[in-house]
Amino acid sequence: MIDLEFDEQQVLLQQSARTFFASECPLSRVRELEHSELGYSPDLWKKMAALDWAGLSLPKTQGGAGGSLLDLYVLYLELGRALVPSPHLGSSVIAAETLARAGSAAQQRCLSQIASGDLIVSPALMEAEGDYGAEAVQLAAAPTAAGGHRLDGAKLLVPYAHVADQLLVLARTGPAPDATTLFLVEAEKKGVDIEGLDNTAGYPLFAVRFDAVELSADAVVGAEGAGWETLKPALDRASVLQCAEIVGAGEAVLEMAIDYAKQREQFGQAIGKFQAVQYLCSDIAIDLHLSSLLARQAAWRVDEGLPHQVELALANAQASEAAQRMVRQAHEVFAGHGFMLETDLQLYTRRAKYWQYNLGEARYHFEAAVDAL
Amino acid sequence: MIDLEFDEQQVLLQQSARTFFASECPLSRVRELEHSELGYSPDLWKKMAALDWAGLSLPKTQGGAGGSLLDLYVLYLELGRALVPSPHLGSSVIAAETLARAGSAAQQRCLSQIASGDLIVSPALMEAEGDYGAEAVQLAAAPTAAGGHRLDGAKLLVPYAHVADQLLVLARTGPAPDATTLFLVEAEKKGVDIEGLDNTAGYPLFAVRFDAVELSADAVVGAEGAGWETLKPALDRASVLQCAEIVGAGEAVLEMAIDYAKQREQFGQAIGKFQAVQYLCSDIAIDLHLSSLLARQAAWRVDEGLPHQVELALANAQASEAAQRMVRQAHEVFAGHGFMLETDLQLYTRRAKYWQYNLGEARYHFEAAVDAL
Amino acid sequence: MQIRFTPEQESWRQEVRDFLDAELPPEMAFDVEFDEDEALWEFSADFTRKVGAKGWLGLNWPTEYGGLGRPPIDRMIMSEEFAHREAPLSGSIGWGLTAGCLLAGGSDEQKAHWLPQLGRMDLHVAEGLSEPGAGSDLASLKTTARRDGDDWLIDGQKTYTTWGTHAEWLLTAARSEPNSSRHHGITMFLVPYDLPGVSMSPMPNLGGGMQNHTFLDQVRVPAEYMIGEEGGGWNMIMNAFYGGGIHAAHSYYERSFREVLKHCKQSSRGGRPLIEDPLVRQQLGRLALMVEQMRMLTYASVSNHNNQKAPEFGGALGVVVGKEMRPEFFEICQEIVGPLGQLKAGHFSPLGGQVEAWYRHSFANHAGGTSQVKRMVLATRGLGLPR
Amino acid sequence: MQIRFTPEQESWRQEVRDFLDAELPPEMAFDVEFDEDEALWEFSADFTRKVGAKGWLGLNWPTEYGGLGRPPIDRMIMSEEFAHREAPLSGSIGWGLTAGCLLAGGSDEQKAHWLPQLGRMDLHVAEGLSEPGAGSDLASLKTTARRDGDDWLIDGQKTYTTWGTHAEWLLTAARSEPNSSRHHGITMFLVPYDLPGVSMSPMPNLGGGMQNHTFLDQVRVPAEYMIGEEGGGWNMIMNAFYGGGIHAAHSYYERSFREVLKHCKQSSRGGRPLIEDPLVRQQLGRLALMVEQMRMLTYASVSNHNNQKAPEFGGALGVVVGKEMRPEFFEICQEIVGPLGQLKAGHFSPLGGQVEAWYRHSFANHAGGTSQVKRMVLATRGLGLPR
Repeated sequence: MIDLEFDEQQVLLQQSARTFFASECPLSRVRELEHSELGYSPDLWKKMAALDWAGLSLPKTQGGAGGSLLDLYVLYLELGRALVPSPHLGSSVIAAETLARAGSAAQQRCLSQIASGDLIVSPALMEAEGDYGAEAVQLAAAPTAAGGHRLDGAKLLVPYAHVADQLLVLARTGPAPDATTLFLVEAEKKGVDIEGLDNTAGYPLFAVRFDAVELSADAVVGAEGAGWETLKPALDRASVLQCAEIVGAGEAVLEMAIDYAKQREQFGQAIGKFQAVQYLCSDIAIDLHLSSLLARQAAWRVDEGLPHQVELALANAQASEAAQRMVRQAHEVFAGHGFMLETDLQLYTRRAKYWQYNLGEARYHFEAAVDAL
Repeated sequence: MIDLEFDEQQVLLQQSARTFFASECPLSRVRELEHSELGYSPDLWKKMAALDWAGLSLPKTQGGAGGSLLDLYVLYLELGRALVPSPHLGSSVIAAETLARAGSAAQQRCLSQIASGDLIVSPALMEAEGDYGAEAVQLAAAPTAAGGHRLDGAKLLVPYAHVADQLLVLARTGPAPDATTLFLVEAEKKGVDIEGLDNTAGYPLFAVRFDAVELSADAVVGAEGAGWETLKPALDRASVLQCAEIVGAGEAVLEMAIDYAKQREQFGQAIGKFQAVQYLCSDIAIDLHLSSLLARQAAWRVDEGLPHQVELALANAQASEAAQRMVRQAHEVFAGHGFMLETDLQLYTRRAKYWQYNLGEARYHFEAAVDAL
Repeated sequence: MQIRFTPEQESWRQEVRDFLDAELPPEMAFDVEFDEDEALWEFSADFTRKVGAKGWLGLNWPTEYGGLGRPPIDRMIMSEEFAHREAPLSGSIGWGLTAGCLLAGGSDEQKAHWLPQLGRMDLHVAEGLSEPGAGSDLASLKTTARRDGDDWLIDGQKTYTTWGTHAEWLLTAARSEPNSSRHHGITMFLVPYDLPGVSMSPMPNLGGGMQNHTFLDQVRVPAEYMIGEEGGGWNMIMNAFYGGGIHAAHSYYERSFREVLKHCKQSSRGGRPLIEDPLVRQQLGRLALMVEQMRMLTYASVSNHNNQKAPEFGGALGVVVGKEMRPEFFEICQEIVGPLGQLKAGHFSPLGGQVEAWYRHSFANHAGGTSQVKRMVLATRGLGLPR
Repeated sequence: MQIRFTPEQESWRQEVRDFLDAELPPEMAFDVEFDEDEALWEFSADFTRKVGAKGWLGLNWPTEYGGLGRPPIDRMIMSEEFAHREAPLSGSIGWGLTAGCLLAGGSDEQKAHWLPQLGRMDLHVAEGLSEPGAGSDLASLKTTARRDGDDWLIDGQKTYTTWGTHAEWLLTAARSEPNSSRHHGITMFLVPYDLPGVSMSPMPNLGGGMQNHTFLDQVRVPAEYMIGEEGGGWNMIMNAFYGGGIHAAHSYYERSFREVLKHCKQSSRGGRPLIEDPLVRQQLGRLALMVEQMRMLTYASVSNHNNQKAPEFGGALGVVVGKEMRPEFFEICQEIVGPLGQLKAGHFSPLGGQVEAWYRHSFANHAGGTSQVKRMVLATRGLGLPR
């Protein structure tokens, strides 16, 4: 059976998410939040949690809703369409799913609080060289006499570090390329220092410095020396959701471009009648549709426990490039008008730059696909 | 002074070449020659030589006309436009110029015969891995007791080997990446075996096998161990002429595409009125104009003895890619009609595939440019 | 959401594979569109008749017309397997396009008469739609059909007639209503090649195949050779093109991709396996992406059919992607293989010269209309932009 | 054929460099189009007046109007050097566009009156051509100018007014002939901002700069502020756009390329200098190619001017290349630098945040008409395809 449609419950979830965000987080609110102190709305986040979305994919035993990746997928379509800023991807997906699968009983105690929106855990992965993957990790975790570790170094592009209660930190514990270990670190701990990073998207991203941060032995998540492997399943899942967010935003961008092309007149006719503009709009439609097809396939394969490395990597490569191409073509449709901050298009354009690189750019994923072939 | 125009003599040379090839080598003749036994016309070649073109860039003291690279450039524009098959690039440029600069007095004796069109020397550079450059040379030249060398191996894509009197062979004489030596080898020599290579362009290309071919010490051209360096100046010059050939052909392709777009009607109007077709034609014009500008600059810098590695490499990268893009866009203009062998466009399309790779494809030249930056 | 084959579908796939194992020696795999070798052609016709004898040419047709009444996904599975083996299935203008026209607009009698013969490939049909002045704009065709007693007199010129030299029938679109224009007044005929007034001149193509100009000089065609209704030609053609079986275009690319990948694993350049070259890896990744894009476009068609949903984007998006991908895909194959990729089959040719052939074939991406025209359909019908 | 600067030109280049060494501290280099810092703006205006005081704003103008009468290549050399230093030259709507209009169609009196002031940047002029409904299709502008006694009454709305908040004059195109359409009946004015009826609302842009809506509500403008002839506006604008000085667009790209190249030589990734990454090398090669393409397009303009040849391809080819290259060029810069390229200036930002700024600025490639419109000009005027 080949059926690429969402099931009834997913359709309902998508509809209710669209309705919810349309009223709770219209683009005017997105604009306000970008310039607000926190960069997101704790209030909205709590409401999302109340709808079970903060723990959507966590086991019911951990306070979650036991949803599938495809369930999350439809939620992310709407998060993307509405450009909702929230700590969901880092906290509810990467961190929570990793802890649910590999955390100690003590570490898992925070899961119900994540699901209720009361606690935020931010993953800290990237560093100064800007590369994605275990090999790029240089933050040192040296063994201490007390049987724990001491962290020294810095993590970059850490989302929502300013409101995180805990940080999920990938650190180097050996010279082999993949000798990394994952740690759960209280954000308030002595030696942890946070600094905002202004960025294209206006997204809450931070540098987190670790200056001789002492960790006890129970801070290790999963097996020591297997940090990347411990994280990998959740990162894979999160990367598919990153695709979904791009697809949802792409739908909004395509609709905007078509509306503008129908309405804007130049040379005595709607510009949408010009073949050049028709090409621009159809370029967006093509990228959008292909991104959607590939990402849905990847989500489904992950849910089914089928082999998925190739399909997942290709879905990411497609979406990462599409994120840029779609907004570029839309700007060609809008021309000078799209360059004005008053036009909503630019909100998508700036966010797309973050998405393009988040959880691996196209180059990384093409490599990963060929590795798995 | 910035002046990108050819001088008066070059304009005259170009005009006479265009007139000459239009009458002596129209496209109908090009079609015949492709399927003739030799793949070119010795008669036409003799006539070209009689016009001083076979020795155009050789010193007057060697029977040449003492022309500059820009003089050759305008000739190659017309060779490209008319798709003239001839051994000129291999024999009159790569081989003759190398011998004129680095050959022994004995080796230089053949130059006047090259200039008169009575003798053909073919360079044998490429091998089974298909890479351009000294590093890819594996054909072994082992020292013999007699103080000479013995060649064992094969060269591929050797142009006009079937009518060559001599072969200019780049062979490996040491393990270091660039430890190659250049040899002048009689084509009739025992152990030299030639085999035709059917190819997209229908161009006379050959495999030349060397089976224990014994060479005396005087077969070495230039310094032993410095084969690539000995060849390099002539290869550089030839690569600019390869650009010129692409530009000349591109002019013809653009004219064809514009004519067809004006004349062909679909949906009640000339297809050239559709913006999509206007884009295709303007794509060709852009590639053509940029290729022309960059190649002219490179030719002039070589003539002036100015540093030119970056400019030359970029001109080649541009032309190599343009060769493919221009014919692809033209085929989109011609649609099904262009796929028929009866349409002249395909003659250019097939030759463009040879040109794209000849003397280094874009990847090679981008590398070379960055090396020199 | 699921992408899964049922046990019945998997056993059908196995049945197809078993058939191919038995009937198609690997050395007889070839691209039937671009090979004019007579012996190969004979093999291909025999092979196709064997497929027909199994009922598989009309796999999706209703059983009353000699079909097997199977769902589109079975046709797609068969198409995947045939493409993976490069099975030389010839005569698709008959069992594909002509049958599609009949199924779209033929009377019961016409279907009962023609379809069983087409399904066995008893009839070999060539395409007579395009004209020198009517390519992407097929509706501008000028060939006329004029009633004369019980017969029709057909007059005009057709072009690009693929397989004309092997065919016995010409599927002909002609303007049967005088002074009609565009989509109106077009009627379809099957014109026997041996009627007086039919002649051809050959047009070999860049791919290595043979197409033809076909001239119809006042050809007297009996009324029984009209198919569909008088004046109903345009609808038949459109529905035959757009409503035909689901073809596994992705498998065509997948086969090439696997060959190139194998080459990269087996060959080295500069002392390093080609597969370890970082640039080659990116290019392989791009090829793999294109295969996956095509696969998912095919699967979307199957899914839409299963869910009785109209195709997205006016049905034009996949066509545009396919047409625009083809040159790019095979150009990347050549870039990976390098300069020797310009060599035709021979001792020194990488992949046995396949890359060279694919390159030439890749210029054949205009049948059924150019990508430029399909982009217009996508933008207007698919996205609702003004015409 | 030659590409060579004369000793006089080289010494002129040195003179420009010496001036920049003296007047432009490296830390004051910035993109004046996209920075709204007041202190920087003041610096830029002072700096520009110093350039004006040397006569260099009117470098190519006839000497009788305060110009230096120098050839276009001298302007290009100056432009190369200014771009290499990212010199913040402001007010180009005045000494560039307005002066261009005057030189193209102003009377001797008008030239004598306005040009010397513009050349010293005594007047700060903003652009009032585009309207909400008239962008690429400038000829559809609707702002009207109606004679009323000795004055004109101007009424309408202008948009995208760059530098409006700093300007004292608005270069205004208005339809002075009632019921005229397209290219006819357009007249140019310099409208003082302090006249009653002139107002603005700000429009910040993605690049970080400030543009404006400008409203002209029955503004009474004295006849002396009309420039050129009544109804001669369109010709002036076109000739000002196309016949302006030769600008060294390549140096803008070259400066960025050099910064990225330096970064690649100084930074490492995965224990290897970035410059040794094979993919990065290909991308650097592509950037270098684009710089060279732009350079040669500029030089071709100079060459055509020297040889009194009309620009090739209707003058549109270089414009199209420039507009289409800009997004691609800066996207590649970002790909080279990687994820940290999204960071604005700060401790962790590669290249001090420049890559991030270039990215946003790269969406500003529509001024003077979109590439889509310039492609039409290229195809019809440049290649002779039908309109």
